[in-house]
Amino acid sequence: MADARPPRTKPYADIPGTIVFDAEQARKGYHLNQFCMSLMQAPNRERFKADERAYLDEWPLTEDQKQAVLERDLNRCMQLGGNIYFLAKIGATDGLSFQYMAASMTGMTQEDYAAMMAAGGRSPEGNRFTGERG
Amino acid sequence: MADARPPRTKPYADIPGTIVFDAEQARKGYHLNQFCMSLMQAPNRERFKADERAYLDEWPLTEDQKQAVLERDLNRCMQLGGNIYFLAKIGATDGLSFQYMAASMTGMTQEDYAAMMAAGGRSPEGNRFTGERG
Amino acid sequence: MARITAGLAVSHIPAVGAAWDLGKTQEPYWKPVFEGFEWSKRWMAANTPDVIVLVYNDHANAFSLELIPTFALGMAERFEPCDEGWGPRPVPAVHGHPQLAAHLAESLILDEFDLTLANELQVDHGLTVPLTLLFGGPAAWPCRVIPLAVSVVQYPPPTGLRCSKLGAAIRRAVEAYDEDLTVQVWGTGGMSHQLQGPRAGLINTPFDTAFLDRLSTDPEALARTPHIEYLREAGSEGIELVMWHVMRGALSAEAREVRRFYHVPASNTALGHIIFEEPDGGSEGRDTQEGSPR
Amino acid sequence: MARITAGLAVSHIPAVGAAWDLGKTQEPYWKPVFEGFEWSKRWMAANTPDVIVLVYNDHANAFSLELIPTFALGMAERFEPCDEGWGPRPVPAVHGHPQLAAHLAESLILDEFDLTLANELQVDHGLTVPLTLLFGGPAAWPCRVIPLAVSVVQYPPPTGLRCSKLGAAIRRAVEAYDEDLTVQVWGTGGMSHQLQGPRAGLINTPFDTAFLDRLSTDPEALARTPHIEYLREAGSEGIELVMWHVMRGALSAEAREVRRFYHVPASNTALGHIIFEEPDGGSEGRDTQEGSPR
Ligand SMILES: [Fe+3]
Ligand SMILES: [Fe+3]
Repeated sequence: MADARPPRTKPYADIPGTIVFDAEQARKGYHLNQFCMSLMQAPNRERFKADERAYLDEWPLTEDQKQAVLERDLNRCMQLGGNIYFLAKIGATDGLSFQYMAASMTGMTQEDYAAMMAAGGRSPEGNRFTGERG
Repeated sequence: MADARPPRTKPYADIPGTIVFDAEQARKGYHLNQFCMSLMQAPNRERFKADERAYLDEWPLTEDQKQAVLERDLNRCMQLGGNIYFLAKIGATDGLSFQYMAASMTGMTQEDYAAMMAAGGRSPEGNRFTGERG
Repeated sequence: MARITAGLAVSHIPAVGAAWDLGKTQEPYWKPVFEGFEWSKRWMAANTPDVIVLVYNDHANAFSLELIPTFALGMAERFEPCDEGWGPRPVPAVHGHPQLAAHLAESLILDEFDLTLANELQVDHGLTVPLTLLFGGPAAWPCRVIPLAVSVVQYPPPTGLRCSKLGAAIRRAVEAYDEDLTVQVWGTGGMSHQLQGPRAGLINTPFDTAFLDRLSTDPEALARTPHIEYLREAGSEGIELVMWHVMRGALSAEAREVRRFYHVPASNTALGHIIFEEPDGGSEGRDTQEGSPR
Repeated sequence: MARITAGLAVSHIPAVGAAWDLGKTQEPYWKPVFEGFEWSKRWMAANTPDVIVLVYNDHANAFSLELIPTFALGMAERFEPCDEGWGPRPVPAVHGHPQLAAHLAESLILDEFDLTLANELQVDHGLTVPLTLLFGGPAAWPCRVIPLAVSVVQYPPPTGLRCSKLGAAIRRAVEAYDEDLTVQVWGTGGMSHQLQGPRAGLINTPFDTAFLDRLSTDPEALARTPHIEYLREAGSEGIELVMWHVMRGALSAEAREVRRFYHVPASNTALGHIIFEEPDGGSEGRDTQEGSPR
């Protein structure tokens, strides 16, 4: 019933390359994020590493969410309701730095991403509105 | 350091026979109330019933608090920071009705208390201010 | 657009729930209580909304002292009844309305209410006893319910005025929701009662009566009642009455009282109940059968 | 009576905490960051208050999505650092001030702020990194700290204006506390950064600079900045800047900026820092040694 309603217009929908973690996303991603939170405990990390699929199957996630986790596709995880602070627990489990994860979402190599940050970061110019770079 | 400060005057200090569960009481009674909350779980109720003193000793309560619980002195428990909704879990563990507990705090028999309630309850007349009945 | 069609308030006495659950409604002690809700149950059947925003408080069941939210909004799809120490009440699970709840959360936070969002929440007698009194014992509750838990166990609860403002903000949020839903707001708890100490058993019928009268005719001034007056006059647990102001604050100036019921004794508490209808909202889709409420 | 003597704001970048913990402060990448706090550390040593009300946010460490409080006030005697997945930071536990916290809780709730009271709370880098930057690595933190956790992970956070009003209410509450205590309010988080998606790495120095300028000279208007502007200009995580308004709102109109520091790069974030002193408060008990801050 409730889901038949068309999505509301969000004022932040036109920010490029950005998914705002609002109540709608939080609802979609509730179990995905709680799964990530479970990785704060060492025994859970071990079980996840031993058999990722089996551990994921213990959670009421959609198949798309499970695939996105298995593929470490953080952008897809966020589309499906994940939040970056929660998703970062997967990277921590993998022993990866946050910079690696950040780079992976931008499609840059970690080296290029690090160089961009060292040079002052990504400019807001051309990055404020979807399509402003034509 | 913080405890050297004299207690603030509370506007509700002059209500007879009443302890308002404010932040100061909540701080005093934090572990006492959390102990009560633990009795929501059946295994904890069993352990408490098997050896009350031993179970109480697992909690960072003052000796006064432990004695008040052992004696089922609910008024004293409240003076020491207990809140009635939490303390009621002790009565539930004992298999007692809430009416029994309420009567026990008033010093009335359960029969007399029940009769008072059936007759319309305790009147506010003479029960608004400490000492108003002279 | 969604709209608020009615509001009601009702005490949420646990013994009343137990009396229902144990089939004691015809016993002399309980009979007048349940008879007092016969009219209201017919009214509810004829005016069942799509969603109830149900304002209640938890009684050391879902919330311990670890984290005490002043206002916690239930965001989930489903809320199970708590085990309060004697097993969960044998009543249906409560189905929420996550999409309206998400809208309320966003609106209310941007409207300067500092909500706590509860994505997991078990509900105690504070929420389920009112449902029993108004709906009886159906296999499933006939509408969605969004729980709104108010902190009243630890002093201070939010002020009556704050509660009334929250009600008004809920109304604004509901009216901005772009789906055609009917919504009721319920306030629960009270009336006069004290469950603790040598003064336990306090009942103040004149206070309760005046509260009901003024809730009907003078709600803005009534919402300014200071906490000390509830504590002194209505007993330490009578302060639950602040939750009724959320309901009243959600109604328009045109809402009118259509039902009132007051009964003593009910366990340790004075049982109070009142229904307000909005002039437009309540009339749509009303059952017009003989004998049913206007 | 208690009084607010100063306020400061500082980003709470986790990598800065890690750099300190791993002894990397002299490495070329981190040296300018820690040098930027040398003046501030001397100022802090000379102006250590009795209590800091430290406004920060948790990052999916102490709070999951189960219960999301907009404002959670730390009531406890002691707050341990969280294990954020790599073991807890090797820093001292934080000692609270339960009595002042209780007073703040009562005052703020009666003043219509819908707090969540946290009697158990572990604190993450959002709270501990600012302490490291301002105090270095002592065996025990030199003053009490009352954590005030703000919801900024799920949209919407409280508005900047609401945060500013909360700061003003904290000031009123502190000034009504009848013990002679000096209190600072710290705002943390920000400045521009985005940690997610193809736009990760966004840094907007002109926005940050203007924010620092206006925080100093035009804070009331700045507090009205809508959320969309933070999201678009300062990145999705830049919205943490709303927490700085709590600090600024707690200061008087006479407070003046005494220190500012801004540095890029620091991990994925623009590091910003500013200190305001109250004209009267800050001067008492000040160390007047040569070389120490005015
Ligand atoms: Fe209640
Ligand atoms: Fe942060």
